[in-house]
Amino acid sequence: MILVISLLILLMLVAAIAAIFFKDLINAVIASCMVSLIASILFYFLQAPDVAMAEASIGAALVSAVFIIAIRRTKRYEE
Amino acid sequence: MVSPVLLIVVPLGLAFAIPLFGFISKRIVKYIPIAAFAFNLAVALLLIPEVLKHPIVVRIGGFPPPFGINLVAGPVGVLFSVLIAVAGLLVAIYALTYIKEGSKEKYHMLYLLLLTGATGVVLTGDIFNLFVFFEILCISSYALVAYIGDRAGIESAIKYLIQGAVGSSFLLIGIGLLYGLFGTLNMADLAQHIESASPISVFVPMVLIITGLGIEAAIFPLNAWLPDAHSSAPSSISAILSGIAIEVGLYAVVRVIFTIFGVSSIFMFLVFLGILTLLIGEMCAFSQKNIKRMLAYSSIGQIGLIVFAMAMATSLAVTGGLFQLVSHTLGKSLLFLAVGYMIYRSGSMEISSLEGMGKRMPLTSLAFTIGAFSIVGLPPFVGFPSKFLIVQAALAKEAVLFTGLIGLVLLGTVIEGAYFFRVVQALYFKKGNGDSERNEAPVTGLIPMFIFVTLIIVIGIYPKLLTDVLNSAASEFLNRIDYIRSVIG
Amino acid sequence: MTFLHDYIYYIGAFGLIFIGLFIMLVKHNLIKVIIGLSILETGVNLFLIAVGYISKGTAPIFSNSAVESERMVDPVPQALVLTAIVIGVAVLALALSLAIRLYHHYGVLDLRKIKEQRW
Amino acid sequence: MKSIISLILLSVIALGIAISLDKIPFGVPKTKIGDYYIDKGREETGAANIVTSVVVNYRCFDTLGEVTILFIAAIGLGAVLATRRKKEKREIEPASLVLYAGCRFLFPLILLFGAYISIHGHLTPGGGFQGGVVVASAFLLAYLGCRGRRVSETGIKTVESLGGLVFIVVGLVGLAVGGHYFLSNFLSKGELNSLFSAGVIPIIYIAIGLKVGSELTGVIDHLVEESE
Repeated sequence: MILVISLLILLMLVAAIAAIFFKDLINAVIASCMVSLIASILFYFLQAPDVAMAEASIGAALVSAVFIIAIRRTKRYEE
Repeated sequence: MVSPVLLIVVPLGLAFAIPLFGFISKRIVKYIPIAAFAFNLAVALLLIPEVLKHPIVVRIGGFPPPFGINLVAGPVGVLFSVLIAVAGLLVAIYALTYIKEGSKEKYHMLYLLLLTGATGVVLTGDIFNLFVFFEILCISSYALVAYIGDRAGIESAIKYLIQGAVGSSFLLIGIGLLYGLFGTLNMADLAQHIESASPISVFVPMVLIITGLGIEAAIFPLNAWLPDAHSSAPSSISAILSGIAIEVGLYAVVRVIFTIFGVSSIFMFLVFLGILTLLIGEMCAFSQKNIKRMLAYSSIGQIGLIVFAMAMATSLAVTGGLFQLVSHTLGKSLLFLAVGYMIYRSGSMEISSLEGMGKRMPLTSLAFTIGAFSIVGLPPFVGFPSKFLIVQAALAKEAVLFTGLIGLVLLGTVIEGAYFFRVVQALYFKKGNGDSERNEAPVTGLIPMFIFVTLIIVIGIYPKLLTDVLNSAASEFLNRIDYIRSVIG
Repeated sequence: MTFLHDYIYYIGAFGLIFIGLFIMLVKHNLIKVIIGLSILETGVNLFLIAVGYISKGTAPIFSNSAVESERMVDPVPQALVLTAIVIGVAVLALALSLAIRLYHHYGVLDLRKIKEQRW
Repeated sequence: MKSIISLILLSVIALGIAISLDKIPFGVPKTKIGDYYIDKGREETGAANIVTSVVVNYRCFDTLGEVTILFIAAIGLGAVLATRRKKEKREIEPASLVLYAGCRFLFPLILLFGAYISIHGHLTPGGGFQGGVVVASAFLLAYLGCRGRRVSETGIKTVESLGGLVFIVVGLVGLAVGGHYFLSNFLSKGELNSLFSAGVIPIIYIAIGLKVGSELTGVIDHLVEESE
């Protein structure tokens, strides 16, 4: 169990670091969306189902949608 | 008996109801903030006599303090509530005709919510609740700074937002650490247990929380956002940001240091930080050509002076600091209000474009002059007794160090005088190159300025009007044992 | 193994916090900075929940069938995080709308090029 | 260069926090408040979900502040984006048939799910916030699938205001009748684990659900409108 969790956390940190390096902002948003999604799984493991639900619906879905709308309105690539 | 919770709930309810009022008539919307703050002022004034005897502790939902959220309406809370209600009421009257562009309904909602957040911060007795109200205050100020929607406004709003958001994350981490250490969020309960932990583990949350709150309070290394935000907001909002928002931030810092942590070891550090903030603010203000930026930097200087006074932590000094805070709110709000219409008439924020305004707008210029004299600290205005009290408190310390520091404070005052007199001189003794016919601010602009001027002169001549409240407010800050006892029982 | 068990959540949470802060300090693209802010907020939330966790606890929800002798995790941090998540999304939405307006004005999102205001 | 300085700064902060974290061991009970809520929460509030009883009853003032913050964000977003709205109408490319039909089919189901989550907040995980977000995501889907359809702004504003007012009015009624405490739980607690229990909690959660749903819909509406 603890190994699965460690692996998830590792994956989450890798996704967060990947968000630093992506030049395509859509990719960076997907990476940060993945961070939220894994965080929501971790909330579930930490016995916080309410928070897991909120994080999955807000952090992973809604925020990413808002980000993508904003990127569509501005510029997609970071120079 | 009136409950202090009404101070927060009634404006909040009115703000929620503004869209509904907007369906009935677009014109009544702008009178709602006036109604809300008139109500708040009445409630807060009614509370004063009772609060001076003993603080009122309100349990939200009826749960006893460590388990539910509670409001503590002590002398400090009520003093700040009165201040917020007075400034809110007068600036709302000013905004009746001043705000012409954009979506007015949204402006009035955000304005009402900003000051509700400020009232919540000063009344709450729970640290997470303080965070929530602090966010209300901050987020509505981000939106209001961007309200005009020009380049400068959007740019400074985004700067302000990013720094503010990092600050609130720090604050939240600090609160999380405190909860992990003590298992409670009530400020009195935290204060009770704070000594049971080792100083080193308490130090980190303290630094994080003070950093988070200090960004809003504009203490020296954290105030990069302030001049931009204050100068590019609409003038009515600049008056509130300078007169209320940073003071409330400062209140939160002082409350956390004095009541929750009760540490005396960092006071010396804060004394120097205050002096540094004062000198940097005044120097930068001196070199500005833009009048609103000059006033914004002058606010930083004044905040430095208040931090200096508070950090001396004697009864006299804290009274002086609070008095200075009141006088700064009155003076700086008046200055921004007066400048608002001058900029509107001349079409530019440069000091040079204000030349000859003494003839074009005599009453507004007079109001500006009185505000400037009060900020500098000339008698018979309110700035004089407050600054005098701080000097007295520093001399009462009877240490060479403090005598030296008070020299620096006086140096700051001299710089302050120099740049304010420069503006006053431009107003009266230089000939403007535009038209010189009289074009006074409208009545709704003049009434609030007139009331501010009256308050400044009346309190300046009879400082005794405030002495009772200020003294008991200072003792509420300094006696944390009494605070804990009045909340926990 | 005990090290992992004791610290892995803290490492994850503060890892996110520092990566978020790093992005905000180093990157110049405004959208990137806001992504950093979102990662920072997720980290703070994870930290708060980790503080409230109790080993072998169950979620703080009573149901008819549950055995009541079990220990429950602390509900307070969960309530705080629910609040913090909503505050976070409010700040993010406002920041993104400001970014859109800034792009209207300047045509770039690079913070180095947006320097109308002097310090 | 800048990144090196940032890294040094961050490691100093990390060191400080590590020292403080040493006193906060993971997985060990640390709090008396949480225990109190778990022991007394069911009697005092009547909710089976203790997180709900904390959010809506013990710490309801935070929740009031929180919906206010979302309200501010929605207004602020409108104020920032709406100042110079383009009036021109552009041809909107319709979505593909599959997406359109899927959205038509899913939209009511998602709304129903959101309502379910909001109403059962005191019994199962979830509540007004989660339900509100689900409702808002239904509208997001509608914007993707049925382009050109708009929710009326008046409707959003009305629901938003009414949701907030219900919250405040429930609180003020509590102040008037429930032993002089704002937001006290003055209705009967009912039987644990039944839908009509926990006094004012379901009412407040429905109000929050409506408010959060309409606010987030408003946020999405403003952003989408601007981007077309």
